[in-house]
Amino acid sequence: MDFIFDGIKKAIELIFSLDRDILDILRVSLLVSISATAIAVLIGVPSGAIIAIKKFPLKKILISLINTGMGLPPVVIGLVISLFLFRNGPFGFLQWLYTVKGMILAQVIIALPIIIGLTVAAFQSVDKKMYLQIIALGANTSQSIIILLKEIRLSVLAAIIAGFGSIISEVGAVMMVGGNIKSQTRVLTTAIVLETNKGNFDFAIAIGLILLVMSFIVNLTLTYIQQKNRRD
Amino acid sequence: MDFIFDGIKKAIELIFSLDRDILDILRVSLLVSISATAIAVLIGVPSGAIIAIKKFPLKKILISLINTGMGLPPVVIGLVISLFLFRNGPFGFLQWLYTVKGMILAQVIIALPIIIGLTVAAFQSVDKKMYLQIIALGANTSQSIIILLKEIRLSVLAAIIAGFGSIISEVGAVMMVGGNIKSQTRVLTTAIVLETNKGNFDFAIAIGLILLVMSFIVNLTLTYIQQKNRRD
Amino acid sequence: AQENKIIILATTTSVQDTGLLDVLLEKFTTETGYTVKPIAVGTGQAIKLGMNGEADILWVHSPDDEKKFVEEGYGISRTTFMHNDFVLLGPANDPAGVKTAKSITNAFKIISEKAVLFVSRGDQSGTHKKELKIWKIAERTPNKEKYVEVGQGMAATVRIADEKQAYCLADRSSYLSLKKNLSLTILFENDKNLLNLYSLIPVNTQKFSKVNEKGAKILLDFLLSAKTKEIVENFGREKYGQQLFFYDYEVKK
Amino acid sequence: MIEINNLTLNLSKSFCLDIKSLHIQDKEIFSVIGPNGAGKTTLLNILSLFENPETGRVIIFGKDILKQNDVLSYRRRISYVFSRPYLFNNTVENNVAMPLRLRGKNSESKVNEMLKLFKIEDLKHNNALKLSQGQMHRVSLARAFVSEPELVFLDEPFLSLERLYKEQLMTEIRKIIKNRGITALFVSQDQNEALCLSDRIAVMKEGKILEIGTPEQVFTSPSSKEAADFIGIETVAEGIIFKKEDNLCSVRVKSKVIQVISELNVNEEVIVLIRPQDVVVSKHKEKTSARNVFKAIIIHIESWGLEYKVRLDCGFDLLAFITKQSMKSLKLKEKDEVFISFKATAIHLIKR
Amino acid sequence: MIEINNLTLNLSKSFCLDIKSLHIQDKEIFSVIGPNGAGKTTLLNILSLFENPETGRVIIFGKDILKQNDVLSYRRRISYVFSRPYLFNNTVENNVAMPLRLRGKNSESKVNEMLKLFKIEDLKHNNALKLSQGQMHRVSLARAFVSEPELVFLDEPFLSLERLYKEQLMTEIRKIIKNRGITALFVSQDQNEALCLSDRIAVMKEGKILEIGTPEQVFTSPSSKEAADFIGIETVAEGIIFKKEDNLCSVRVKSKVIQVISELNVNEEVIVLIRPQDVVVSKHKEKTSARNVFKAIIIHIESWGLEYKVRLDCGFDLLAFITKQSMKSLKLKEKDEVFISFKATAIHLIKR
Ligand SMILES: Nc1ncnc2c1ncn2[C@@H]1O[C@H](COP(=O)(O)OP(=O)(O)OP(=O)(O)O)[C@@H](O)[C@H]1O
Ligand SMILES: Nc1ncnc2c1ncn2[C@@H]1O[C@H](COP(=O)(O)OP(=O)(O)OP(=O)(O)O)[C@@H](O)[C@H]1O
Ligand SMILES: [Mg+2]
Ligand SMILES: [Mg+2]
Repeated sequence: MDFIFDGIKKAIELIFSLDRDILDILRVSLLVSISATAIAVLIGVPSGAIIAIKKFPLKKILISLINTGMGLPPVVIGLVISLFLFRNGPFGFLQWLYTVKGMILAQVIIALPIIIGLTVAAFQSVDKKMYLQIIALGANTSQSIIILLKEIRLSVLAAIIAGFGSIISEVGAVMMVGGNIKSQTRVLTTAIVLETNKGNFDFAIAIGLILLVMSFIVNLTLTYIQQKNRRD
Repeated sequence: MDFIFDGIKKAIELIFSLDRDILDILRVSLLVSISATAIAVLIGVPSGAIIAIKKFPLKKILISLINTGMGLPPVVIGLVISLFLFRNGPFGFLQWLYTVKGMILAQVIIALPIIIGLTVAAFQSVDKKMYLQIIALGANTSQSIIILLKEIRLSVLAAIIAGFGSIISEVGAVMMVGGNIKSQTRVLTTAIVLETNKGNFDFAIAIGLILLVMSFIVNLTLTYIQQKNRRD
Repeated sequence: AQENKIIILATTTSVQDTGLLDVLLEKFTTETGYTVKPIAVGTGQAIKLGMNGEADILWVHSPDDEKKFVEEGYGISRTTFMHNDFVLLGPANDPAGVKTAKSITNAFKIISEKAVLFVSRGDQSGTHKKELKIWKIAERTPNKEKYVEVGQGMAATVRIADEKQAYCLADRSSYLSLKKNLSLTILFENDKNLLNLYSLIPVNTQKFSKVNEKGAKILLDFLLSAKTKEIVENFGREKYGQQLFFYDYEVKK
Repeated sequence: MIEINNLTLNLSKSFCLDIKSLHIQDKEIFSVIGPNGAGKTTLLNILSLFENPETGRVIIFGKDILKQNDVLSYRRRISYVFSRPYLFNNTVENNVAMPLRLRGKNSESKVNEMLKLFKIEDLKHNNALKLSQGQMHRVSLARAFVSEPELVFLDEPFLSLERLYKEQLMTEIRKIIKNRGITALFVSQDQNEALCLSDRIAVMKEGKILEIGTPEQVFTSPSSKEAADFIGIETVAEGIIFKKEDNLCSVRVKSKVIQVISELNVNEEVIVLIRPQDVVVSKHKEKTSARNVFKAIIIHIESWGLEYKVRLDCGFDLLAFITKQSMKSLKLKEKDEVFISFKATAIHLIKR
Repeated sequence: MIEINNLTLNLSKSFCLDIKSLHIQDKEIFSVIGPNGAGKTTLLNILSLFENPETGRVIIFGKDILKQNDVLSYRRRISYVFSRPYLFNNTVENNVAMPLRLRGKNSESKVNEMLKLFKIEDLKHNNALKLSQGQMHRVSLARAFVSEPELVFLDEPFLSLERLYKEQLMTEIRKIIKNRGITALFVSQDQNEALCLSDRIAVMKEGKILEIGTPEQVFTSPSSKEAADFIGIETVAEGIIFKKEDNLCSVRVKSKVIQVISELNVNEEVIVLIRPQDVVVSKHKEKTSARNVFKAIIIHIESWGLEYKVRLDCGFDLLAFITKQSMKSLKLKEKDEVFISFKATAIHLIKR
C-alpha cells in the first residue's frame, strides 16, 4: 500500500524535478503513441468501413482473422517485426530496428486489428436503411463513409480510444523492437518494466501514474468529442 | 524469415508431440483466459449498459476514466495487484499471488475497462427512440438491457472480442502476478517471453502460432455468432 | 497449523533461462514433496522481494547487494555455492582490438579509448553491477556517445549488441544458448574479475513472520547437496558440449 | 382520468407548448387534432414521461405523474403507439407478445386475438423487420392493445393503413376501447378519423389548444376561424336506426326520420354526418331521387369564404353551403321557409 | 422511360412480386396504388437497385438497370423518397443541401427555393432530428427535388402531412414535375392522392398489377371487382375553366358547361370529379339550389352493392348511385330521358 502513496509522491517529484531522463521518456512516448494512433486510425478506419460496407466472399473469415488480430500477443509481433528488421532480415536495409520508426510500426500493427475490428462492428451496426438513404441521395463509397462516420462518430471514437489504449499500454513489442534504449527508445511502459526489474516499485508506480495522467488527458479530449452532440 | 517457417514446423511438431509441458501451458492459458473473459463480461457488460442508460452527474468524467483504463499498462496493474496480494500486503491472506486465481483477477481488471468502455459506446449508439419504445412497452431496467443487448449484439460482441483479445495477448500482468511458474502459472504468452529470452525464436514463434490458432477458433465462433442474423 | 508446503524462490532470469532451475526443482519436488515457486525476475527485484519478506530464499548473483542484504538483517546467511563466468563479446573483426588485452580492465580501457559502441544492460542486474564494477576498477567511464543502455535482459542486450555490432558483457551460459543466432564472438574471457558467483540466502524469519523457514532450509539443504552438485556439473554438456556452471560448495559426505 | 393544468414546455425558439387546462374523463376517447408541428406528439411524450415539461401539473390515475417515483408501474398501465413505431428483430408473434412477457404474463390466446383483429395472423412467423409499412403499423397496434392497458396514447395510428381496412378498424378499435373501459388519447391531423373515433376533440395549433368539445360542437360551431379552417365543417347529429330495408336505413334524428344507405344494423345508435355541400335548398318541394326532403326554416345566413353558410332548422340543426349565384336567384333570407333535400347515399353514418 | 417486363421476386412464402409488363412514358406521372403489403415499396426498391429481382428486365434511361455497371451515375439521375425517410443529425438546411453537395454542385438558392415550397423556411436552422413527423417528411421531399432529378420515386410522400397543406402541395408538386419534365412514379394506398397527381394509375394487389389506365379508365370502369373495391368509383371528366365570377367557375366539359366553386383561375385545364352519390336524378327539371341541371339519357343500369349504378349521358359520361327505393319510385329504365342535378359545391376540380 505504501508503495502507492510513495508512488504518487514520487510521481509529483519526478514531474517537477524536470529530470532529463523523464522528459526524454515522455517525449518519446508521446511521439510514438500519437504517431502510431494517427497512422493506425488513418489506415484502420477507412479499411474497416470498406470491409463493413462491401460484400465479398469469405468476409466472415476475414472479420474473424481481424478479430483474432486483436489477440496477437505483442511479444510475438515484436519478435516477428524484429526478425524482419534484423540487419540480415528482409527489411534490414531500412535500419528501423531499435529506432522510433520501428516502434511506431510495431504499435501500428498492434492497434490496427483493434481499430479495424471495432470500426467494422460500428459500421455494421448502422441501420441498413440509413445506409440505403445515403446511397439513394447519390453518395459514392467515400462520401457514404464520411456521412456514416459523422452519424456513428460515437462508436468509431470508441474504436480509436481502444486503439490508443492498446498502444499507450503496450510494452512487449516496443521493448523488443525499440530496445528500451535510454534517451532514444525508452518509453513510459518500458521504463516501468525496467524500474520494476530493478526493484524500484515506487518509481515504477510513479511512471505508471504519469502515463495514466497523460492518457487521461488524451481520453478526456476524445471522450468529450465522442459524447458531444449525442443523438438524444 | 526462416524462423517463421521453422516456427510453423515446430508448432506442428509441438502439438502432435503432445508434450506435457505444452499441454500444461495450453490448459492454464485456456483456463485463465476463458474464466477471465467470462468474469469480465459478466461484470462489464451490465455495468457498461447501466452507465450508458442512466443519467447521473459526472458521467462524462466517469466514461473518460473508463476509457483511460483501456490504456492501463498491464505491468502497472501486475505490480499494483502484486502489492495488494503480497503475503504482507492487505489481501495477502487470500494467498492468490502466483496462482491462477491471481492471474484471472489481473486479467479481469485489464479487460474490464475495454469491455465496459466499448459496451457503453455500443449502448449509447442505440437510437434513442428504440430505447424509448422499449420502456414504453413496460420494460424495467434489466429487461430493457436484455432487449437492447439482442438488438446491438454485434457491437457488444465486438467489445467482448476486444476484451478477449487483450486478455489472451497480455503478458506483463500475468507474468508478475502469476510468476510464470512451470506447470502452474505458465501460460502461452509468458512461455513466449521465456523462449525468446532463451534465444529460441523458433520455439517462441511456434507457441505464438498455437496461441493464434486457439484465439482464431474462439474468434471464429464469436464472429459467427456476431455476424449471424444481421439486421440487413 | 498445517505445514506450509510452498517455498518461494526469488531468482534471476539468467538462472531460469538456462533451464537448470527446472531440472533441479523437479527433482526437489519429487524428493521432498515441497512445491517451489521460482520467481525469476531482475536481480534488483529479487532482492526487493526478499527485503519485503515476499520470498523465502534468494538465488542471486550480485555479491555487493547480497552482502548488504545480509548485513541489514534481511538474510540469515549467504552461501556462494556455484559460479560461471562472464565473457566480453564483440564483432568478430574486433575493431577496438581487445583480443590482445592483458586483462578485462585493460579491455574496458581500450573500449573507452577507441570509442567503440558498448551495449550495457543498464538494469541494475548482477551482470550490470559486474560491468559497472569493472569500469570502476579500470578507472574509466564509458564514452557517453557510444554507450547504449538498454535496460533489458541478457538475451535482448546481446541481440542489440549483435545488431549494432557493439561490444557487451554477457554471462557465458546466456552466450552459449544464444550463440546459434549470433555473429558476435567471445573476444575476451577467463579473468578473475569475470567470475559470476551465485549465492543462496534464506530470508530472515525474525524479520518476517510469514517466511517459510523450514521450507527454505530444506531447499537450501537440497541445493547444497551432492545430488545437486552432480546435476549442476553435468548440466549443459549434452546441449552445449561444455559445462555451464561450476559447483563450489564443499559438500559434506 | 387525465387532468392537465398550466403545462408549458419550450422546445425551441419557435415552438412552445402551452396548455392551460385539459381534462379527459375516465373511459373517454379523446382526440387531439391539429396541423404539423402543432405539438400533438410533444403532448403525448410529456404524458408518457419522455419529455419533461417546465411547469404544470398532470394528474393521471389520481397522482401527479410528474412527481411520482414509480415510473415503471405507471408505464405498465398505459400503452403508447408511436407514430413511427419500433419493431424488434424477431417474429411478429414475439413482437406482439413482448408487452405481456415484460409483465410476466404471457398468453398465447391474447396474442392470437390481437393478430386476428389487426389481420396479421398470416404474418405471425414473419420477421417483423421484413414487413411493409402498413403491416408494421398493425403489429405496433396489436402490441399496444395486447397488454390490456387502462390508458392508451395513439399517435397517428392509422396513417399507413389502407383506406378500407382503416375504416373498419376504427369501428373495431372504438368497440374494444369502449368494451374494455379503456381511456384513449388519440392524435391525428385527420379530422375525419377523430370524428369517427372520439367522444371529445381538441384542436391544437402552435402548441395551444384552440377548441375543446364534442364532435358536434367542434365541427359545427368552431369558435375560431383557425380551427374552422383546419377541420372543415359538417352537420353532426345523433340518431338511432329504427328500420332497415335492403340497406336503406331509417334513422330517427330528433323528431325527423332520415333515410340513409348503410350496412349498420337496426337499433344501433349512430352519428349522422351531412356535408353542407350536399344539402340542396329549394323553394318548393319537388320530385327527385333525393330521398330526404324536409321543410326547414332559415335561422341564419352568413358569408363563408366563397359561399354562404346557411343554418337551417328542419327538426334538427342543419348547415348548407350555397353559392352566391344560387343565393341571388333563390332570394333567400332569414326566417324564410324552404325545402331542403339530400340524397340517402350522401350521408355518412358512424356507429357510436 | 421505364419499361418493366416479366419482373419477379419471391420475398417470402406468402409474397411474390410478379409484374408482367409495366411501361411508363417519359415525363409521365404514374401512380401505383394498392393495399398494405401489395408490393408497392418492393417495386420501388427494385427500381432503385436496393432489391434484386429474380427474373426480369427493367429498362430505364435506355439501359437495363439490372445489368449496368455504373450504379452511381444512375442513382444520381433519380430521387427516391422513402416512406420512412432518414434525416441526418444536422440542420434542416444542410439536410436539404446534401444531394447537391454529394453531386459537387451546392446552390443556396435552390435549397431556399425548396425550403419555401415545402414551408420549412422557418425551420432552416433547426436540427432535422428534432422535428415533428410532418416536418421531417417535408424535409425529405425538399431533399428529393433539390437535385433536379430526371426520375423520382415517391413512396407515400404525403402521409404525415396535414390535409390542407397536402392538397395544396400536390398541385405544386404536379406543377414542378410537369414544368421540369420529370418522370414520376408515385406509390400510395390513397386513391384520391393518386387521382390528383397522376397521368396514369396502376392498381396493385398481392404483387400483381390488376389494372393500368388513365384515372378516368381506372376510376370509372375498373375491370375487376377487387380493383373497384379498393379504389371506389367516380365520374372523372376533363374540362377547362372559361369564366369565373366570384369563385363560381364555369367549366366547359365537352359540349356542356358546369358550374363549380373553386379557387382555380380562368383558362386552367382541370379534371372534374363528381361522386355518383352526389348526383340527383329526377323526372322533371326543377328549381333548386343545385346549379347544375342537365337533361340526360340513361345508358345503363346495374345493381351495385346496396344501390344501383346508373350510367348516364348528359353531354359527357356521368355516373349516379340511386337507392333501390328511389329506383322503384322513379321507375327508371335504360334509354329514359331524365334530369340530373348536382350542386356547384359538390364538385371537385383538380388542376392539370
Ligand atoms: N426534440 C425537439 N427539440 C426541439 N424542438 C422540437 C423537438 N421535437 C419537436 N420539436 C418542435 O416542436 C414542434 C411540435 O412538434 P410535435 O412533434 O409535437 O408536432 P406534431 O403536432 O406531432 O406534428 P406532426 O403532425 O407533424 O407529427 C415542432 O415545431 C417541432 O419542430
Ligand atoms: N425484406 C423482406 N423480406 C421478406 N418479405 C418482405 C420483405 N419486405 C417486404 N416483404 C413482404 O412483401 C410484401 C410487400 O411489401 P411492400 O413493402 O412492398 O408492400 P407495400 O405495398 O409497400 O405495403 P404498404 O402500403 O404497407 O407499405 C409484404 O407482404 C411484406 O410482408
Ligand atoms: Mg407528431
Ligand atoms: Mg410500402
